[in-house]
Amino acid sequence: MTAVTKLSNHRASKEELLNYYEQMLLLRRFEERAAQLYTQGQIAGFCHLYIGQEAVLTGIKAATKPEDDQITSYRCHAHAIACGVEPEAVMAELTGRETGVSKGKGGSMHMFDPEKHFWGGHGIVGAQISLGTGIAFANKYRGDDTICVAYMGDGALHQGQVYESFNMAKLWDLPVLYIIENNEYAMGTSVQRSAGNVELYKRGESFGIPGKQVDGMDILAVKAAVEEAADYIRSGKGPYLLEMKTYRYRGHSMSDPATYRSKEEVQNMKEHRDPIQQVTNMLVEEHAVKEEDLKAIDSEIKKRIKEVAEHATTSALPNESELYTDIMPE
Amino acid sequence: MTAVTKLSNHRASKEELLNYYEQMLLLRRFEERAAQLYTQGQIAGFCHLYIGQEAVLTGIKAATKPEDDQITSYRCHAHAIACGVEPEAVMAELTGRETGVSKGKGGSMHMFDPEKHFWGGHGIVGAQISLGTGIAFANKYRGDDTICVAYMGDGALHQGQVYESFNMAKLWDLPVLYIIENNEYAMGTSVQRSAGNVELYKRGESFGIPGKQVDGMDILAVKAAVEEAADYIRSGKGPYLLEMKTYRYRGHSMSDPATYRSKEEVQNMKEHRDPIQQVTNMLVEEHAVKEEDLKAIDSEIKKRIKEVAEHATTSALPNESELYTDIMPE
Amino acid sequence: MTELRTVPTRDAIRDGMAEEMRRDENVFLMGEEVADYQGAYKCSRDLVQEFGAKRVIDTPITEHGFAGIAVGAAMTGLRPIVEFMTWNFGMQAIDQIINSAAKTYYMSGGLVSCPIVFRGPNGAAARVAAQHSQEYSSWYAHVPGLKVVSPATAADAKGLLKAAVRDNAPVIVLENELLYGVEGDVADGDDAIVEIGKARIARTGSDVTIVAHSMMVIKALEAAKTLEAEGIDAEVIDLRTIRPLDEQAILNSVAKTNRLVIAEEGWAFAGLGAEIGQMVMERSFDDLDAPVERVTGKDVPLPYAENLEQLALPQPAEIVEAVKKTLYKD
Amino acid sequence: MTELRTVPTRDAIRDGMAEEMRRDENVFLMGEEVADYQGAYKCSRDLVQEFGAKRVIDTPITEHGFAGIAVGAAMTGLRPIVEFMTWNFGMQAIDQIINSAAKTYYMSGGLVSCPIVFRGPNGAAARVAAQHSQEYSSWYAHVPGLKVVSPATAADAKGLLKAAVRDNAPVIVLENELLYGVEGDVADGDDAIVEIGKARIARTGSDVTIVAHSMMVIKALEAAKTLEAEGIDAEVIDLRTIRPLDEQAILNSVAKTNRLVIAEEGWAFAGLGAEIGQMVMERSFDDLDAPVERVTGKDVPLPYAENLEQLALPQPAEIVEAVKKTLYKD
Ligand SMILES: Cc1ncc(C[n+]2csc(CCOP(=O)(O)OP(=O)(O)O)c2C)c(N)n1
Ligand SMILES: Cc1ncc(C[n+]2csc(CCOP(=O)(O)OP(=O)(O)O)c2C)c(N)n1
Ligand SMILES: [Mg+2]
Ligand SMILES: [Mg+2]
Repeated sequence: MTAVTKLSNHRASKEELLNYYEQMLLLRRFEERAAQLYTQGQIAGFCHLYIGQEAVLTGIKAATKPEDDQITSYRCHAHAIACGVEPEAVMAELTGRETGVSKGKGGSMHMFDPEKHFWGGHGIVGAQISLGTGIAFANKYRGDDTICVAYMGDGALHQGQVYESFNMAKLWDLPVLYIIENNEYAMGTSVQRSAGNVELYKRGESFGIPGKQVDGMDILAVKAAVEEAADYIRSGKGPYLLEMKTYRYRGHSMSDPATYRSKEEVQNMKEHRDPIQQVTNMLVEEHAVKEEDLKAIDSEIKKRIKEVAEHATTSALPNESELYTDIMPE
Repeated sequence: MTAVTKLSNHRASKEELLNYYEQMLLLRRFEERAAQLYTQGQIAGFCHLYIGQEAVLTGIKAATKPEDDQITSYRCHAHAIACGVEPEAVMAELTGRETGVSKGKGGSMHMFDPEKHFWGGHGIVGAQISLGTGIAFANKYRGDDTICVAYMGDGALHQGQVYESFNMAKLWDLPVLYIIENNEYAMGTSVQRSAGNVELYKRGESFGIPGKQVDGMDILAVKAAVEEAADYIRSGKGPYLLEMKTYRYRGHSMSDPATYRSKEEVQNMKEHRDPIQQVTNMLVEEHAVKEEDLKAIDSEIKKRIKEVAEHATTSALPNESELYTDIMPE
Repeated sequence: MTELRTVPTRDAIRDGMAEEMRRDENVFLMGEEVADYQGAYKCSRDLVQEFGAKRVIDTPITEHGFAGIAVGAAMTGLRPIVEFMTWNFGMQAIDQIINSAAKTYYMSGGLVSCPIVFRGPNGAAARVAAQHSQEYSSWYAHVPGLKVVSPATAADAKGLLKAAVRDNAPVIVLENELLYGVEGDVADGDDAIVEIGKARIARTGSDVTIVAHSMMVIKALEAAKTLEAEGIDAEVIDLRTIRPLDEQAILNSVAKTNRLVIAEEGWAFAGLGAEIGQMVMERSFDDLDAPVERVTGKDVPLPYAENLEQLALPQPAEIVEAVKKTLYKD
Repeated sequence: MTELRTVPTRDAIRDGMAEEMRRDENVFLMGEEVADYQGAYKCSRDLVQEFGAKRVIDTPITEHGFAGIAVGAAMTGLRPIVEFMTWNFGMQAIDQIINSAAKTYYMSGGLVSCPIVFRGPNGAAARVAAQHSQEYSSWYAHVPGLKVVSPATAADAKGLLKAAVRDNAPVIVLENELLYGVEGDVADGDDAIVEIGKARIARTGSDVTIVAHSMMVIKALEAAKTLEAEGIDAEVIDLRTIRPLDEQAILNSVAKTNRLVIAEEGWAFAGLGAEIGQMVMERSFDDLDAPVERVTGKDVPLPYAENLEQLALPQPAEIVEAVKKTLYKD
């Protein structure tokens, strides 16, 4: 048993927990393989991994409806998969192949699947927050009770358009849930060095938007907080803000050696707060699940990911004629 | 005696009050004449008058040092004059003459006088707030204890770069005093219709910037609040925000019929809260100044303004060669 | 064909929006002062009365944010019309226009389109100085993924706007404040539609081709009149659409006249005239009996003073002169 | 002349900044990750160590705000160097660059200048897709009040940057990420300075002129080598400065070769090639024995897939082809 000590105050059934375990592990194994493929030169450009943050996304998906919209930044592989995009299509996008979800044209930062209510995948820090507010606007305009979950990093939070959006979201009471994935760094800049006030969950207060800080390494805490927030939003009260305290294990992107933090800091997180390990512990300690059963799930996932990688590295490059398609719709 | 009922809780000497009376009246008579010249076709383009808001500026100037920097929006004639630019040069800028403070090239919205620590005069709503934060940055960089007063409207306050600036100003504890001149409207949009949260003075709170609301029609209240804020800033504690509740009597610009508000609303302000009348009342009631003495001051001012207008309408247009000067410094 | 009605351009724009909003409830209008104020330049008169505040939306002064919101809404299938009070303020939002609206269709491999219209006055109005007078046609036309139109007449203002609303690509509509009051004969409904991408011969002629758009069409026609008196028969092409450029219309005319003058209000460097001149050289070098001439806005920020403004803006006399140059008549 | 040292371009840039910061304490560097991280692309290695956090300033991710802050500081006489992590993110700040930095000197009738440098990588890097790959030279060069440089070599990167820091006008420095690692021989101190506004003949030749800047100079030289093997002697002009354009250098070369190809990475429409082609037509029509040809980035947002990216970017083979076209050799 590892050293993860924090156990959630929240409880969940064995089935639920197994489900989360599997989902989070899929994301992690996917990203680990993406890192490998990057190192092998199969993936190029930027490649921002989600490892360490899995509980945020998985908890949010568990607490929202499949038809709720999701939009995020360039750190989007996991978000695409969590929304239901096939890992094959995500990985093939990373390798720039014709079977990629964006036909290989978007790459790591630009993936979309409107049918799955996944709206990207945006490379400009903060842009997704105005866009996501617009998706919420559209949901309200159409009169359905769908909410939009708009993710931003602790660095993105400082962008001006975020506050412009906060103001309009509150003014018009739009059904949008703002998620700060506070993984403590924006590239090499810690929150302490970027924020005049480090209580990020209060950033909506000046605009009338309630906010809460949540342990983003604890999927059950995430789920509970999001359920509450989603209820609030769906009741017509307007936007809500959640700051998820989380951590990314890897560098900002594959090219970042992450020398701005100590090995111990990372190690400490991995050992004591890992989201997957927390669920593992609950399963083993409270639900008497055997470690080998969990390992078996892991093996299945690894097998799947192997196929995914195989697919992504053997699919054809886009046809050259694709250069001039999709510039503008008819 | 008029119906102005609100008397300041603050007290000031007769000399001080006479001084404020004269300064505010100068601004008002100047703007009234500008309105006339606009109607006569001597001033063109936009022309944003300051009438009604005089106590804000005059109180701030009274509470700060001459070497403190000031920067504002397009509604800047009064600010230029209050900083010490000759009314002649301001009016000649409005009429686009070579003797204008910007040689006639800038017009109503673009006046500057670095020697007087007046930094404009900016046409893009909100831009002056980042610029003003930068002036404060420069003051701190140079190590002097000058503060920068950066003015914005209630509409400008929503602009994203304002919050980007708030965050950096707090992060770096810059000596900047943010002034919201809340005159209740941004063009035709009332604060209620533009702000998700109408407590504008709280807009810095999320960023760790303290804020207060001030009766901006009461020059002594303005002065007291600014003195306190300036002390705070000069002590090195960083930025401060003041919301001045004020009112503009005229339309947004000369071309605005201001049909978005009732005549009664305007009339009510003029009758009960006029900043000049408040000072007049104090002088008459508490300092036994005779109304005819005040009238005499007014006559002097009117005479001066007449000369100002004369100057501004008889000065030459810029030489045509000026078209190609001042594009870039050597 | 519906009966033609003579209306000012601002009403033609208004009617165009109203008709499209009646036809398709996904169409809505958003911008500063578009609803209660009826538009800063009254281009949305009575729209909020007819369609209500849900579909005619006053925004706070936050161009970046509301453009982003509109783009997000468009991605989900709504069809926003975004009014920038002037295109100068659109610069605040340019990242959302370029990086989100123009590029996403391509980046998503065709999965996410953005059927949106951005409209507002472009270029110089009257005496509003440098920050309020920029002409943006060459910037937006530079970027693949956008369509750009710039009407000169009431009919085209309505017809192109209607076509823009129905277009599935993002369309930039560059209007002109000085033309809002100019009347023209305008059709209704589908009859009013003007296809994007088709230039119009505003005057047929045989000696020289003058290409222009927006206000410069009026000035080109004036120049043509002067030239006519001198026995020179100029053909004036009103581009109407800047992107996709109707190259064939220009080439056809030049094949006939063998001489070309481009008149544009924008700055010369890498402007539209540069593109058209170079394009004609590439495609019909042998048709040219003289170098292509450009008449452009002078290479300065627009000055306020009356005489300097006149000098800075390209005038009919300069077009006349340029034409003569192509005819070696000076 | 100081001894030349062979250094990678990123170090040349670094050294240029360090030298200017030693020389003038008003010079400071600000941007995302420029201090502790040593620059996202390590162009500011060791600077914070030497100059401290007061003069090498890490900013939050708020381009609009910190550009505005820097412009404000520059107006008071400081000389900021603003690094945009890439110029794509500079779009967030473009209003401050254009409306405040470029126009204020003119609008103030020469009272307020803005000695500021904005620098960062421009154009395509490697496989970073559409939102991270735009080439901005023609946009910035379009605007009066700005100087624009775009170096291809380490020596020019240093020399132009030093000249930019000393210039009293705002200067846009367009670097290229792929060139950061390329080594070159570089002088120190004043000897290193490269005058703004002077092109460089990168290769002399007599049959055709190829004009390029930044990365395209390298590709043009490659093309020239291929052409040489086929008996075609190309002259390659490295513009170095885009604005003010060294028209004379181009005209002199064309007077000799009578043929001109412009190679640029940016999009064609109203790009630099258009300007140069049209300019040459205006000024030396009779020198041209063939139409000026453009080799440009393809008219699409940059795709991620390896093969498509290659196709989208202009390659040496296309320059060769264009040259042959001007020689009627195909
Ligand atoms: C407008 C803009 N500025 C800068 C960048 C470069 N950049 C990409 S990611 C990043 C850091 C973002 O950090 P954060 O918001 O905390 O998200 P995280 O990467 O931690 O998920 C930066 C500076 C960008 N893509 N867009
Ligand atoms: C970025 C930008 N957007 C829009 C405008 C047009 N505009 C000029 S003033 C104004 C209203 C500003 O209101 P407020 O900030 O309350 O200041 P006030 O005019 O009341 O002094 C608007 C919308 C502008 N100049 N700049
Ligand atoms: Mg982060
Ligand atoms: Mg106001």
